Amino acid sequence: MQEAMINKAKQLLADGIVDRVIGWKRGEFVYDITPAIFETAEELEKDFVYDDFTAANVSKYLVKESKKEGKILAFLKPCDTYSFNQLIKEHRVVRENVYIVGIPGGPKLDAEKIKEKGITGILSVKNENYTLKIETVYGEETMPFYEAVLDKCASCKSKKHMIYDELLGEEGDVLDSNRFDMVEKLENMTAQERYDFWREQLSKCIRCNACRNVCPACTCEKCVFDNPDSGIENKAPADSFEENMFHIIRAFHVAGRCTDCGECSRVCPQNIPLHLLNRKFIKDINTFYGEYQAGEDTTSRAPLNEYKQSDCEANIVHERGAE
Amino acid sequence: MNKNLKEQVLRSCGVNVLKCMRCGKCSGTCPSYDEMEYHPHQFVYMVERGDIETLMNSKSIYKCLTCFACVDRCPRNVEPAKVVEAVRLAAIRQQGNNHMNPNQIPEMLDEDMPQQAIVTAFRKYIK
Amino acid sequence: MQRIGVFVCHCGTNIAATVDVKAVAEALGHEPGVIVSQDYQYMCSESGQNLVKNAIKEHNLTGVVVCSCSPRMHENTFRKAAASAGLNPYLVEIANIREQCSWIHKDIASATEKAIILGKAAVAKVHLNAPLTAGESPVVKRALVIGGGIAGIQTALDIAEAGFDVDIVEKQPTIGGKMAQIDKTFPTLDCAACILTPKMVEASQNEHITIHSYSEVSDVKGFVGNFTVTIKKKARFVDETKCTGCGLCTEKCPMNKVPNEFNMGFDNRSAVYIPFAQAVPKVATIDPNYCMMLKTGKCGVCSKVCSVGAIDYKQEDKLIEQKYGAIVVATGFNPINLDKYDEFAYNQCPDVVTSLELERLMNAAGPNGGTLLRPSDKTHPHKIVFVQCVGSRCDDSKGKPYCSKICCMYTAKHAMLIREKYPDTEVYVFYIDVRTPGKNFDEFYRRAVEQYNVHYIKGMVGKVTPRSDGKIDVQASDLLANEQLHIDADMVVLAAAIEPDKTARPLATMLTTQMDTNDFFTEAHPKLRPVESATAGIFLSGACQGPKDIPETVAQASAAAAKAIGLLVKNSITCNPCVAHSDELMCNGCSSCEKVCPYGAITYIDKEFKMPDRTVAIRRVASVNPAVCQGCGACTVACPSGAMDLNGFSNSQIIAEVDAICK
Amino acid sequence: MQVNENKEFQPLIVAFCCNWCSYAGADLAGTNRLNYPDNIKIIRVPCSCRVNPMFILRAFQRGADGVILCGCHPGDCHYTSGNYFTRRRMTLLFSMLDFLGIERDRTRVEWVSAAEGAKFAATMNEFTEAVKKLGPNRRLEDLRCRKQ
Amino acid sequence: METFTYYPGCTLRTKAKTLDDYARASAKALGISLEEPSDWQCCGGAYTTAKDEIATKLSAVRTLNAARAADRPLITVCSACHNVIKQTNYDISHDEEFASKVNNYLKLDEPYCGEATVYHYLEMLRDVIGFDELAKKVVNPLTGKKIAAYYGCLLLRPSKALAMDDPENPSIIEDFIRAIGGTPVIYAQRNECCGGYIALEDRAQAQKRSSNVMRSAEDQGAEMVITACPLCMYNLKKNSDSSLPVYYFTEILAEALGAKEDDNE
Repeated sequence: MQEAMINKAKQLLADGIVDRVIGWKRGEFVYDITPAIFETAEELEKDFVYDDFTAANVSKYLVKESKKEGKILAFLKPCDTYSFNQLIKEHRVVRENVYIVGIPGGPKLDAEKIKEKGITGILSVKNENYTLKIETVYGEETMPFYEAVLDKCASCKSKKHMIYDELLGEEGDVLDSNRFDMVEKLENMTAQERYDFWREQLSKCIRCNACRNVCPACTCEKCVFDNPDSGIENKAPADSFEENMFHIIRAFHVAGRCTDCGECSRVCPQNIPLHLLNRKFIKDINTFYGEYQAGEDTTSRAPLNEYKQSDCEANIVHERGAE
Repeated sequence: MNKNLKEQVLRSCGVNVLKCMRCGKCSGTCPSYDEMEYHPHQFVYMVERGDIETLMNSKSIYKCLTCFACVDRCPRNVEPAKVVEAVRLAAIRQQGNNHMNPNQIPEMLDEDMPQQAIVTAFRKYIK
Repeated sequence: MQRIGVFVCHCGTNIAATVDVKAVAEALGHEPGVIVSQDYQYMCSESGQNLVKNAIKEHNLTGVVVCSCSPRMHENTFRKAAASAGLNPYLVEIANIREQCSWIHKDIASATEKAIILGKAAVAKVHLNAPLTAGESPVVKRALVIGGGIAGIQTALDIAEAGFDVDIVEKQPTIGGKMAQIDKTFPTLDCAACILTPKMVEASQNEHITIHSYSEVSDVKGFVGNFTVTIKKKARFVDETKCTGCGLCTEKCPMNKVPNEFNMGFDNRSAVYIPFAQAVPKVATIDPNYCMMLKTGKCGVCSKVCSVGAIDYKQEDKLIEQKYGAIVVATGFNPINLDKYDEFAYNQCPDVVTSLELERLMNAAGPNGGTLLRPSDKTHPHKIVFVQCVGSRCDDSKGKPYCSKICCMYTAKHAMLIREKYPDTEVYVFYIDVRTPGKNFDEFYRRAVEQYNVHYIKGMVGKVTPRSDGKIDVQASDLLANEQLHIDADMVVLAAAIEPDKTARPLATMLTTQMDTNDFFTEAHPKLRPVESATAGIFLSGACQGPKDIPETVAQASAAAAKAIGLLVKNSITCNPCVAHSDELMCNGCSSCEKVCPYGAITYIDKEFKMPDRTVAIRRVASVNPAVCQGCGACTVACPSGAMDLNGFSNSQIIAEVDAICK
Repeated sequence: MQVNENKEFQPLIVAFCCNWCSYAGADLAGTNRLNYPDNIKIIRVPCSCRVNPMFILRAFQRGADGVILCGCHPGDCHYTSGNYFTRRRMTLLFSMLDFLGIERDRTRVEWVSAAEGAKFAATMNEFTEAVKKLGPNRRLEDLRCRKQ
Repeated sequence: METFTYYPGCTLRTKAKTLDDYARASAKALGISLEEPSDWQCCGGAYTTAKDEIATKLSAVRTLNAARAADRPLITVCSACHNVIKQTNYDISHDEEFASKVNNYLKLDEPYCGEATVYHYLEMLRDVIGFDELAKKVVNPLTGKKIAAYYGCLLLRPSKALAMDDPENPSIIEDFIRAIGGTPVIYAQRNECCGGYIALEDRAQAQKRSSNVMRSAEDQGAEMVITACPLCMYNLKKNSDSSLPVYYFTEILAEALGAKEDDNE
């Protein structure tokens, strides 16, 4: 796939259809893949990477990039296209300035999960019949492929691209995922258990802002938490309240807009399952107001920006389930 | 007034008798009006007042044809036929209060009478 | 540095009996920024107000907190007082220590404590109050009236009388509406045409009134004082300016079997037609559904006979755009379709008619020249049954839940007119209740019973069965006699419920006005603002707001006109300054705020921003029109970045109050 | 912190009331001298839709034990639709607080019209009782703000 | 060939054999296969509207469950059976309490909650085959015949549950009559009761009702009346003072399709 992508990018650059390419580059380690801009065929040849560790969603970068002069080529995985569509809906990207090539998505790998098996010094990985062959500085190791898959890919919602100018590879389908299982499990706990669970998780938060910075829905010109005038400016979680506050407000701000791309949890250095907060909102919205998938289209109203006279009352929260 | 009986009838028919605006359309449309001592609108009103026993003791409860004309034409969606049905059930459910005895049936029959009529009559008259 | 004055009112003993006002004044005097804190018997009295005014001047105050009754009571009083002392009126805050403290608590200690907290919250808020100036927005001195029935005509005449230009948009070829179809009017029995047609002529001749007949409103933009409306003038294939209304074309048109809607289909008209003799404008219209020339290109008779060359088969719909300061909605009503109620055999028997049809059958200009004849065989009916409440007062699943209001009276009128003209005709009226609240109304109904011997029967018709001998079997209940009746009638007249015109709902969407579930326009306040919609600059006239008879319609029409005139006489309108505003630097341009704004007050502009790196970026940002915004604040919560804030109730002000209360 | 063992727990409750219905309803409760606890402190907002979830969290942070939001009945909003948006926002916010294990009964939305003074008082009595039962807010407080 | 589950009901086995025979013959001619469940029971004759009456509705639920199991719509012909089964199906899908009580009684493998589709034979003609298609298959059109459709009460009401046609302005049988070449006669009493089961106890009342209906039809110039109900048939024929012929709609359908003779062999 990487080869095909490089060729496609080179061709589009050569034909003058695009001026720049957003792709990925390798960092210090083999699993350390970050988005990068390429302007020439040489740069592409040299640094462009697309492999099983390439999970980063480049949609958010297009908020800035698409406002620059010229056209940019973006390779979008199915999940990324949802994010991109949502950004179009919110007028955050200039659609005309982006040439989208849809590429097949994951499952992508989680280096942390490989390391958890005690495998270090990773040099390369290869998926052979769902067995992961890992070449390390200490020799070859193997592990079942699916045990190394990113959580967000394990509960993939769709293999279908919502938007593209051109497609590389086969188009997939929207999937029936099990993504709400964990939310449901938590819902079925007692309030005390839920409280304990989240205290344990959120107390790990170091407010590195990685979740906010990676989130394709968090594209505010200025975040309320960085704004002294907002009344809730908050740079570090000085108290358990602030840990809660940050994540509740963040989830609320993206409620109805979050496409469930899972990047927040992927990048969290403390491994807090932040996506569960977003999924809780998605699940509630689906139950209360009808199925809604942000990023599926560019025109429908976000659930919090519309209403029905027949909507349920807020006390539904008090009436259902176990306390 | 028998409060329990009223509640039982209201529960059984599932009708909100308070919706009635007393227009009398049910009685205007009822095909059995002339055969009845108490008429559909009276059923609704008397149930509202709790005067159920009077209705139970009246032959009117066996005169409703269950044609649902009052149900469909009631402007207030009150469904008087359901009230009649509930009062009739309250009556025949009482011990020994069957309206008809199976032994009476043969003499009522003629050879063309479809059994549908008998089955229905059984439903209506006997518990 | 803030210089805040606190004024604690005793309200006689209303406050002072349960709240230690001195202690409150004392405690609040220690709050940061507070430089004067006083208490007084009646702060709202003239001397109380003077106390406030003098303190403002003397201490050069930057903010005022009055601890008194509800702001709903005296906020304006103290704002005016502040303004007269040279302090911006929006720098005044009220702490409600009467309704929400002294009146509901008994314990002096805890009530005093609570009053102090409420006062502290007000002080905290006033610290952040900004001086606000109410904006102004110019008013276009022209009104639009949508609908040309009696409501629209009356409104237009009244507005024109005040010297303002006013346009009437009417979808039919003529103005006049339902009243033009009515024979006589209750309770005086004068002829509808005799009192309506002079008004129609007056409207057409008034130099301030422009009538757009055969036209529809297709788009509305803008806001109070400054609406831009697109009107579609439908092609009538006749040049209005040339046509003299001579009617020759209508006589010569070979396509003369078109059901005449003005006479409820009881007779025919031609494809080119003038709805009725007194039509305004008296101009022919070609019905494209029937005209042979338009359908097949063959005919052209009307064009040949027209001496002034007014016929124009090539005419097309025309859009005109016009600016208005005020809009009056007068879209009226229609009788409901009766398909659902065919137990009354309306679809089966031509002699079962609606009341509006009866109006035409009895009208001197109607199909029978005023002689009441059965539609089926043109014979004189000797027994007529009237059925009331057909489709009115129903459960939602069965019809309209409301009382149509006019039926009792027009039925009494019909019954009386028939008995007057044809004493040999028996008239029965089946009623549930007879509702006659109106001047001379019950007297009128009693006359029908006592003088004209109309048989009023309490009960309802259950089934109507037309028979081949021409009679109609009417089966009904007589609740007072406890009997089921069968009447051999010659005619049955159904008082069909009335409903708002079908065009009302799409219009309401264009106007961003509210409607109830029955599609009647909702007034701004059911008692105190009955002719205004909740949307500023849009007024309601006639049956579009609820069932109404003619006198009520005319009264409301004039009231709506008065409200519209009240707006048009102003050169500009003062806007509520407590409106939303967007911080362009923070705005993402995401459109969330626009989606939740009930007034369409938010638009987006592309704006250039100088970036830190000296480049210029063009960003889409929200812009609030302060003349349209009503200040609800829905947008402030929809905005994820907090760019949107609300004057007078800003994020920081509310948070300051929360903090003060929770401290 | 000093706790007076003999004194019943007195919760602090913030009530956000829309100017047109609920605030007027509170005034009516006052006019009719209908008692409700002084634990309730009302903040006036133009419309229930002005209430940002942020304000509610802020109140809890600063030591409120309960927050109640009152607005016009659905369909009666002075601004047409504000309370419909409120309803969705608060449903989701309360559901999220519940998901995080915060006691459900600390938050509530009630529709109170300008004519419902009695309902306002009854609601406030009831809500105060419910919050009293829960005791002080410990799960969503900022320890630094705790009263000494 | 489309297959449906077919519920004849007990009267069609005895007094109303012709209604059944012609329904089957016509279905065959129309290329429809009717499959009868092996163990159907009587529908109960009349639907009891009382909410606290469960036992009398169970047999209808069994029939509906059989149709669900076969995964085919259920066709009924007799108006009474149709009424009972459709009302049961409506209530079980709209009244949770009723549904749970019924399912507690029946202990089916999978609770029945109104999943089956119920068609009256006429609805099948209208909605599955289509009257236009039916018209094409007519070989002996009843041209010029003035036919009065008698709906009675059970086919139309309660309209909320039956949802077959407009209860005051029905057209399904009239359209059917047009499809087979006849001329429908509209008369006001077409949706009024014939007297129904009252014939058993109070023949005089049944006579009054039926005569009313027949007179109204006669009055509007009908040459024959058609019905879908054996009890209506009985009352209109036996208890009215009219001599107007009454037929089952299936009989004239079979005649129009030329299926009448074949079947009677």
